[in-house]
Amino acid sequence: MTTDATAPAGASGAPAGWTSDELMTVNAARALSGARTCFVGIGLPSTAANLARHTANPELVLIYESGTIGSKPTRLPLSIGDGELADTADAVVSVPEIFNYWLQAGRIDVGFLGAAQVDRFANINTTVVDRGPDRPEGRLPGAGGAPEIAANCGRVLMVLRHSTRNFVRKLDFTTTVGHGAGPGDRERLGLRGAGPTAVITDLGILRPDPETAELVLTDLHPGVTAEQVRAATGWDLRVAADPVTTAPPSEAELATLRALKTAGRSAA
Amino acid sequence: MTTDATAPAGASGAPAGWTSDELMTVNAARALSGARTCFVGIGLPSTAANLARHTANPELVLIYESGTIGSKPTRLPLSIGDGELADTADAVVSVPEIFNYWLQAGRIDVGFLGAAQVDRFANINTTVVDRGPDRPEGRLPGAGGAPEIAANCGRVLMVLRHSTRNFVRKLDFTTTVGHGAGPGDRERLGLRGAGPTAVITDLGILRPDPETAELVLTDLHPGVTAEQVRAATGWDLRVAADPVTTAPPSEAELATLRALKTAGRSAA
Amino acid sequence: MAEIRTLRDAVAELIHDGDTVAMEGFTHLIPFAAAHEVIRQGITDLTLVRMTPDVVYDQLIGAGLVKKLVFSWGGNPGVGSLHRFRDAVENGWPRPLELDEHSHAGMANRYVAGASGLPFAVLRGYRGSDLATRTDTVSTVTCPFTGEELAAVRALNPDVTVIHAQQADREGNVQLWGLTGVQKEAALAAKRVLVTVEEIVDVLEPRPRGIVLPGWVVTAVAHVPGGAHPSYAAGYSVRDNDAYAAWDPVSRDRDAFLAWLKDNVHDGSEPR
Amino acid sequence: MAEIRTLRDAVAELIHDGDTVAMEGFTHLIPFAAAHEVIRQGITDLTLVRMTPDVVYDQLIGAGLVKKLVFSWGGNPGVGSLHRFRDAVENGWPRPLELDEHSHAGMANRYVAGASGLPFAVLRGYRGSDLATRTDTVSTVTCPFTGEELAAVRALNPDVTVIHAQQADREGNVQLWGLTGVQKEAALAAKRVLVTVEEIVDVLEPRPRGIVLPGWVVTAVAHVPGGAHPSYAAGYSVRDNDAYAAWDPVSRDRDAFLAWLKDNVHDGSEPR
Repeated sequence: MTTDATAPAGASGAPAGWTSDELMTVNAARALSGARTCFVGIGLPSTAANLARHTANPELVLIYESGTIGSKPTRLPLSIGDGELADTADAVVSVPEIFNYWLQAGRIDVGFLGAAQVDRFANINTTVVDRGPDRPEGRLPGAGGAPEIAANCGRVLMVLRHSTRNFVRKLDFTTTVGHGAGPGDRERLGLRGAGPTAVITDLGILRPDPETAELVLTDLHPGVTAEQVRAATGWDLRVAADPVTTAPPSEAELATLRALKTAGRSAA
Repeated sequence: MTTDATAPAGASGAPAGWTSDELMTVNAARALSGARTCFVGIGLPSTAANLARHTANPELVLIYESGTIGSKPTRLPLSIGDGELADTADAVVSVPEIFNYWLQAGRIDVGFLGAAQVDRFANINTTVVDRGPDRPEGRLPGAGGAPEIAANCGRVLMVLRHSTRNFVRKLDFTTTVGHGAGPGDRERLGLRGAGPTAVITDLGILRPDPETAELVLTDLHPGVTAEQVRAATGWDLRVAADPVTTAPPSEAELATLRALKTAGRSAA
Repeated sequence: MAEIRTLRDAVAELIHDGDTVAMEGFTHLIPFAAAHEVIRQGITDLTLVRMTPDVVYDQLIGAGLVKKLVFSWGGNPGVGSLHRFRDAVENGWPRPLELDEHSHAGMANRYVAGASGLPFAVLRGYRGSDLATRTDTVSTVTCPFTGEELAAVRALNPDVTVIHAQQADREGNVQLWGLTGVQKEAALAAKRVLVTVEEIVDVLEPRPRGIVLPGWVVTAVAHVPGGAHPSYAAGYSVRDNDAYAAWDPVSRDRDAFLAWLKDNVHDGSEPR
Repeated sequence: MAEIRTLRDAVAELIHDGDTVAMEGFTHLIPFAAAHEVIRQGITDLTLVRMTPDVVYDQLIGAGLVKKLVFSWGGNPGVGSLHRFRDAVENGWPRPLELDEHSHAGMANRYVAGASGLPFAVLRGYRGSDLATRTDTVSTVTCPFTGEELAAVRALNPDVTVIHAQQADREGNVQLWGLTGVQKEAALAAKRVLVTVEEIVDVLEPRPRGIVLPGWVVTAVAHVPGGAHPSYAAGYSVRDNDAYAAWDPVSRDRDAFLAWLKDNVHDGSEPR
């Protein structure tokens, strides 16, 4: 459902169509506007961050956990170890250094994460899923850099596809703390920064309520209804009084995103 | 008294003469025979270690606290930051790395130290000296790398000129632990390695008694008597039953040492 | 100084049944050829350590040689799951797999502690995460100056660390460059170090973004051009993305995996 | 990105009375010119931090600008004592000098902790030494896994770190190479960073044994060729050993020092 949805051919100079994944990525890139530095997870976050550097935020400093600082790839990196990340970087450092001197020291503005499961307080599970009493736990890839990215950046953005499988009432395992059990929990746990400030999906954008820290649907992508989003969410999702509709992808955004993806693929 | 003493012109191919400092340095270099790696203090230890690499131990790996591993200088480095140390090294690392990954991890065979004051257990003071009740403490340079060099190398060599001012009954301050208060103290304090195994001076060589860990005069340089050494020592120095006389500097040793020093000076 | 050996001899001499083995390389310079030699020699009951198990550990796990995995992220980068890893964890096939699971920051610092001769490392990490509930190698320490509580992770000191590098000289000094990951720490933390290299050169010229491991901290060097395939070796080869993608269907199926193992590792024509 | 300023403006803007200032450079790349500008501007009541105070801090101490010194080895390398340092410590001239004294390993790790955003660092050090009796920035921690007691040192986080580097580009990215000492840690531990450079270039080409500080962690860059004189600047100048030797008689005598200060710093013709 997520990747194949396309918008109708646009009028008034809008592109002829886009996928819901493109909507998600374009909005994720826009969320990086104004950031100076971004610690980039591989996959969807990397696509969005690279798009941002070619559109909303050309000065954005991309930092990858493989040790590259200020990478300026001309195509999407195929993995976190892509040589292009190193070749185009301002500095390349060891993995311990990137985590200790750069991330842990609190000098990165935005941490950009994907997730397998998210709960209403933007906590993340990427470790194991409960598949019922008669079946063994299902194995996910594990924590990677996420716990410390979420703990040490100025704020956290998340990008993932929207479904009841991903947006769950209760996490089977808390790999990475977003807002914990609610307001004050980050401070109590000694976590730096504001934590997750936006969860960008293929349907819209959720942001934490300033009072309760619970995720609220604040933005809908063009053509998506609040009911659709609520149906794709595993808890009783709150909807902002007057959710805004995100601007459709511009021609430049779409063209850039597609060019980045094509370049990435052809380099394979 | 120390630097001007010269031996009589030698017969049988021995060099025409040498200074007591040269005797000290040549013997210090010989003490590095068989070592694979040496963490080198600047000054007398550096002179001796470089001489060793050109005579007794060509494969010796010199490690300096400025971050150079496997330096192969052709002249004496003028300071620990001498570019030649870096240019000729197998690897150059940061100062934190040299102390943490290389020294602290216990991978260096020999630590080679100088000292301002030494006591009978080869403990070192390089911090302050007591100059009497009416005068302020006299200031020495401080610890530098010595406490951790002595704590983490396989064994420790020391080289310094012999006088009652340097070889004292009681240290005014313990900067660096050699054998502490005697046998078992290194283990009790959690210090690795054998600690100081030889103190090489311009008069002879002191080594710890295997039973008591107290320094004993085991070697006399040519022409020096045990009484001279005892008179230059601030405690009642024990003398081995039959102290050996060190071999006089060979022509090759002296020529190499002088060439290293000349090269060092002319490069200034 | 390190001895220069064949891969077959070096693996036989350095790696033994029951060892704790770290094969490192953060996506770049992954020592695939050495891992395949371990499979051919059937060295078993291994505790494998690696931040990102990747396809290389999927193969060792599927071959039934691994009793425990110490790691922080186990996926096929850019493709999906590691199905042999999942099959072992979820179904115990071909044998159960014990896990010691960390975050990247925790694993990196465990190697740092190991390389530094310290029993543990301190970091701002694991706070509020359930990770600490499943391992006994995460704890806490209190700062004696500020009273702040921080995470402590136990040092990692593998019996053997295996890495792939671009170059060694004839004395066994090794240079790698580009993304050098956690390789220096993993090597310096280990009792024995095996390095496979693309090339043996007369003189190692210092490279920008290069790190050097002196021969006296390396136990053995083996000349294995292409030894990181299908991962990258900057300056020598790019990633074989097709091989990573092709791994997915192979690893999803036990029989397909066993056939792959026979054809490509046991009966293959890899450099040894 | 870092701003490119004159040395005079950068010092005036970044360094204030009462600041804790680290000027680092382990014998190589010592930021002498910046220190002299501090003297000219009379910025005072400083806490100075540096592993090896060297001649550069002897000058600042003699000028009466320093109330406290945090250090591990205070000598004139290859020459002898730092007499202005000794005069301040022993006789309180021109003002008393408070000391916080460590070993090199301790100081290096204090910077590491500062750069890492940790309140302290752990090391095998200080055991049996009297050093710990004279400072409140050394303590102990117990390993939660092994029970071993280790030294803990408090993090250093200077208000300002000043270093000298070979090159910067116009965005303020900085590269230094050769012996890079503890400069990265000292810079990353500080709230503000001033870098004087030999040269400003259009493109920073990565150098062997080079480290890069991105412009966004540098507050200001000043173009000061020869700014490390009389210390080394690899690739640009060698050490002026005569100047180090000549410092000895100057620093032994208060009047000779004051005359030197007037002639060479206040009325001198150094780049500003």
